[in-house]
Amino acid sequence: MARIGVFTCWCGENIARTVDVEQVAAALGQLPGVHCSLDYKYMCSEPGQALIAEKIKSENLDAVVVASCSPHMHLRTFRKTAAGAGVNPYRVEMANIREHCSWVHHDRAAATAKAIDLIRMSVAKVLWDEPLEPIKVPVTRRALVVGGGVAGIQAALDIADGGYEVVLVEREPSIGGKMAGLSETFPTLDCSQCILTPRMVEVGQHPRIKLYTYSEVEQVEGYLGNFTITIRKKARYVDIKSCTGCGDCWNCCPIKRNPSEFDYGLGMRPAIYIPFPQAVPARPVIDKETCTRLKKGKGCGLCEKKCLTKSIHFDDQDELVSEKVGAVVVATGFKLYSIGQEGGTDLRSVARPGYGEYGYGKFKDVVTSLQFERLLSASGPTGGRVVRPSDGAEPKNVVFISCVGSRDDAKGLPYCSKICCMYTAKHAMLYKHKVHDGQAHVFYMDIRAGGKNYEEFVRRAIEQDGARYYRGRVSRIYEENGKLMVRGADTLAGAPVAIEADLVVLAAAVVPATGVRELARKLNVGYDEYGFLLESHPKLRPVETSAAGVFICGACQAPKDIPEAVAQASAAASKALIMFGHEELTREPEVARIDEKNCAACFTCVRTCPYHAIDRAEVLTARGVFVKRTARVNPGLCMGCGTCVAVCPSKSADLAGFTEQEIYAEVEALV
Amino acid sequence: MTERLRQTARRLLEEGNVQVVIGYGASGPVFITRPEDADKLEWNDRCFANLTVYLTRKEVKALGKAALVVKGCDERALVVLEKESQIDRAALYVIGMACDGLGAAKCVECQTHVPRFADEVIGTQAEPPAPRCAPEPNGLDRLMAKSPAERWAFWTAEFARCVKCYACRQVCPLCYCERCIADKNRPDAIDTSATPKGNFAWHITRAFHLAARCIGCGECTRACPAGIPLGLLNQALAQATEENFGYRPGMDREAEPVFGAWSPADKEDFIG
Amino acid sequence: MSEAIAMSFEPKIIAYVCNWCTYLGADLAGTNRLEYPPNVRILRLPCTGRIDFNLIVKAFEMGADAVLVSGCHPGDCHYTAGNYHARRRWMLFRSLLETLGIETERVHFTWISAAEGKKFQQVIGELTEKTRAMGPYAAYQEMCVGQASACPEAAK
Amino acid sequence: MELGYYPGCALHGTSNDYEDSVRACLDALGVGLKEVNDWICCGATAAHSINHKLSVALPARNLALAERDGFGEILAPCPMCSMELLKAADLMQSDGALRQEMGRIVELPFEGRTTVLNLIQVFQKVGIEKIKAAVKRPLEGLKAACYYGCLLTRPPETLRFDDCERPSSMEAVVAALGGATVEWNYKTECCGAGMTMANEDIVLDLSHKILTNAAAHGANCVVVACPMCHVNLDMKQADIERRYSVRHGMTIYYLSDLVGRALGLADKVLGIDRHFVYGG
Repeated sequence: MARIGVFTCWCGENIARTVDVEQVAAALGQLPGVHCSLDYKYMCSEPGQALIAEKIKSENLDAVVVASCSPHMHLRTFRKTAAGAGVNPYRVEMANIREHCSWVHHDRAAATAKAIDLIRMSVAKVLWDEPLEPIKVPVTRRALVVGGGVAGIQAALDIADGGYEVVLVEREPSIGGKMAGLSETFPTLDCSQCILTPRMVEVGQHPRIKLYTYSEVEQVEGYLGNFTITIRKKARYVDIKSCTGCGDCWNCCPIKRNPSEFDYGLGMRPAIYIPFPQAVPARPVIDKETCTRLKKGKGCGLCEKKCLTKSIHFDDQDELVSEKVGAVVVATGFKLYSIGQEGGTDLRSVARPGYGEYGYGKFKDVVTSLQFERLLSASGPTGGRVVRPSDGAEPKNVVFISCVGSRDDAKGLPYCSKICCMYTAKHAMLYKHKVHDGQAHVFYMDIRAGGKNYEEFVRRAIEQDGARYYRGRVSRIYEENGKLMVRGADTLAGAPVAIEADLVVLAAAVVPATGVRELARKLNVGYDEYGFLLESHPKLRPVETSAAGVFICGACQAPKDIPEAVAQASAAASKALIMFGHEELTREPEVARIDEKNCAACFTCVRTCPYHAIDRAEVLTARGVFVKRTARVNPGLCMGCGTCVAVCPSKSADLAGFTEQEIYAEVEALV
Repeated sequence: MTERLRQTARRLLEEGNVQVVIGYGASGPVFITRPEDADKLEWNDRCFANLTVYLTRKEVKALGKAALVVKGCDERALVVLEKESQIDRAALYVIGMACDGLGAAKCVECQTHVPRFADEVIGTQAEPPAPRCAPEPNGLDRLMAKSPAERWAFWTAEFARCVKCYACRQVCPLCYCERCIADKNRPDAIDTSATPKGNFAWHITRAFHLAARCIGCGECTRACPAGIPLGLLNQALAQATEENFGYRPGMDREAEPVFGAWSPADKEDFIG
Repeated sequence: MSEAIAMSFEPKIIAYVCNWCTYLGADLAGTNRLEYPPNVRILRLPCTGRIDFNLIVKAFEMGADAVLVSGCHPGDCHYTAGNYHARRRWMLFRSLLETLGIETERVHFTWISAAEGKKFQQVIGELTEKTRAMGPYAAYQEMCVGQASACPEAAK
Repeated sequence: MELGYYPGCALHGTSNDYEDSVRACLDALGVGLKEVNDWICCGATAAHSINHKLSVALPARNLALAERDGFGEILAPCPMCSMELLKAADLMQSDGALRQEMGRIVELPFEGRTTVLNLIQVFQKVGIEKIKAAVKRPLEGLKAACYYGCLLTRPPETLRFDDCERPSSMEAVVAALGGATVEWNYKTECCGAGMTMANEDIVLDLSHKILTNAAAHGANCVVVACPMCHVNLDMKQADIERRYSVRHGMTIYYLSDLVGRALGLADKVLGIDRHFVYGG
């Protein structure tokens, strides 16, 4: 016979005013299984909890029902109390006779009757409640960071400096990301590489950071605290261990004129190359698309002959390696929206018209903002001289167009890319610093300069460096006698503007990096219609995701500038460090389970589970002989929604804490 | 056709590609394990039964690799069973029978006279298949033409005759659970006694467990000793499934099953 | 049925709600002291995805005159997709109920978020009044007390 | 193939040369045109700038008439007409109430069964390959600047035709005729259209820019598929030349003119001889 204690709370007057608590307590006392039933002014108060604890001991209770407020308010409280007094916390139920009863009804009789019903339901449930133990999940105190841009670098260094190992995976041959290619950074104009490269070197030399460049995440298995990551090391054709980065190979390579990825096609590189001088690792890679030897399978091989350390291997193959980690930080960053006709196709199911009228890709002297960064950069293809890509002449009139793709639901994307206003002001400023007799023209929709010293920065561009700002859009750009005719509107002057420009810079929208959707699916992280990763709460859990143990930072979550990306990276790192502060993690035991004996293995639950927490498995005998197939829940992944239970025809799936038996008992208490 | 069927069966067994041929005999299904017994196979107007039901039975599985005689209509069950990973299609030899209709009502509207996924099809379909009986006026339309109250009265009367023999369950190729929820009494989700209450609970459950799965072979109706037109419930659900999801179970091997998936565009005009 | 009975009749309503949206919506109704009829009995489940059709049948067997099923709005599910899966099941389940002649207006589906205390109050108020007007679900309740035809003597 | 035919006011007035040209060359391609019986004005600019309901009702009636006459497709050679017709059709498709109301106003039902085509789309229906095959006199020496103006491709969500900023469908047709085309910058600029009555200066200025840019890119003629564009570039060309004291001497063809010529039809039949700038 169960020994249930029912504790009805007055909540001062809150409940007692409309519910006759004595009558309730008396009525409940009559129920079979209820060993003692009493009421008290404030159950959640110290003496209230003491009373419960004392009764548990003196009456030797094995289950507790507290009739008071919402379980969202105090279930934890009372579970702790009960546990302290020796009752399994999951054999504690609450009947919500305040929010759901005394506060919403005035008729005392009716409210009292309802209260009794609600408590009877809880008693019926607690009768069946199984004692549960929190699930203990061991933690591999090791983190994977995906993406070696400034955010990934920050996160990796923070975690490594926190004393734990980090596996950093970067798709490109070198870490550094977009920031490595920037000239100077707003609003301070300090040189991007000067502040980034030391951090890159730190990563390269850090004893606790294992760096995989030119590699991608192939597969993710496991769950919170216990991920197994398969990493694809793409064939580099250079052994970066023995290679000294002397440069003989790329200096002797005859295939010199390939558009450089790092310079966004403005500069050239050999078939064997390092992306940029400060690359980490400072080791070359062979581009198999352009290398004669790799294309033909014979011939050339000059670099191989030249290489003193014999580090070049044309027979190199992709390699799969496996790493065990406990937490994952995603920092895959962004790319620029493709401005041409293909416009939004990579962003939305509905193709968007794009901005063909700007002639990007058609006119050499219409460039993107990132290309312009390379023109400004001292380490860029022009050594920092601003010139026209078409003829190398110094442009005297440069037009900057902001919001190309941003804030344009008709042709581009509805959201604001956030960084363009600032870097466009920076561009205008740096251009003026380099071409004193030049004139910068900026077409904008609004100037969004929220941030420390940001507004002041933009004013400087306008007032000191004389950039001309036109509030309006550009309708079309076309070539006319060697110039770019930029036709637009100045809505403040209420007049059309036509500018004969030498160079046009398009501030293209920020969109998530290629392939982020695939990665998100592997990690079971949500993403929005544009591919930006979803945080689990926009205010309170900004770097967590729906997948436990996976954190996000930087522009993969939304467009951000460097300071924000770095701050968020440290936040994500600290979340990982918090996890690593424990030997093992405890999770709520209210998760699903499968009665494997009766599972018909139709695997509807496998297809249904929102967390991919159910696997196809086999039942084997002790000696490993195959008995039958079955679905099997991974308690580390299960979040306890119970959707599997509803879709299971034989009800072989059940949910601890809300079992079929417990729920039916509640309903059947309502006779 | 019968002769060719027997030849095929004999061949398969002799070559040893299969250990058992499941087909129609003079009276009910036969499980041929020896070539010499191949002549026990029949193909005639009485081959109603949907033999796919036997594939998921332990005893049958125990016989080894099977060759199965199916009609185009039964074959849809194979597709569903495959989707629900109940059968390994590769480990099964399907002998398809081109069928002009067996004179049953369902044969008149039949759109799958010739099996589409069989390893081997015997016979060809007469063009056009000769209907051997008038299409019976659609029972479902007649039912739905009634008022809800009348429908309720209809089913109460029908279910009153149910004795819970579960023939509807046993004969259904898609009712393959190891342990049926109806046989569970903790919790007692479905009152096991053959009371009106228990009968309603059972038939609602049976029908809905087949929602977006039933291939409409009609065996449940045929098998019911009390003559309850159980198939109507499945038809109604099949109709709703096609209207809302354009999904017809067992027709398309690639199509994603309705349950276990969802779309933000799913209609919800009934949700307040 | 006559006004008199309509007034004397108190509908019995069973509500299956998800823990994260509708249950909290009901809590908010309480916190804001939004009064509604005391006829509803709320069962807390983690997610609408957990709510099985057998529970709805069971509710009627227990003498419910109406059943409410409610959870998070599409896109807001605490478990990302439970409510979407539920929505599909309900859609087809309703057509089954219609075929059986079960009074579908007694099964009410709705989305109520944690912020919609007001909506919770309205839904309960309206459902209670609607059910009161429809009267007790006599058809189902009478059917439930019926005896097995297999053994007629049991009727005695 | 037989199509419904909605001439619109222009083709029965100032631009009857366009109608001759369209009828002649489509006839040569075996496309019969059956005029929508009892058609009325599409409303053009006037209606939608003063009265929205009227601007829907006028095209609505024409669409309803076309449906009544059982036309699956109708050709409206004037882009203004086809745009107004398409716009009205879209509005009524998306707004049931409006459709009802229009039904009452024009006293004819509308079900949206008729699709509206512009001239280029009709050529595409005939098939570029088929046209290519039918060519008798390839247009050697022709260097055409294909001019689309504002309305052939805009507004894109209504027209759903070609690329609204960088169209190329006319070029495809001209190429099939053995003619060359030039890449230029004023393809989709405005010629001033109706302003030709209200404010001639604007028209002269805009049209002058268009002709200049075409010439600058080496065109020896401009091809249009719009009566209004033709009026402004052809009829007004003399005024333009006078005003800017330049010599354009740019022949302005309707697309149908070129197709007709290539098929071997005489300028007289196509009404080309009635153009103001006519080199012969």
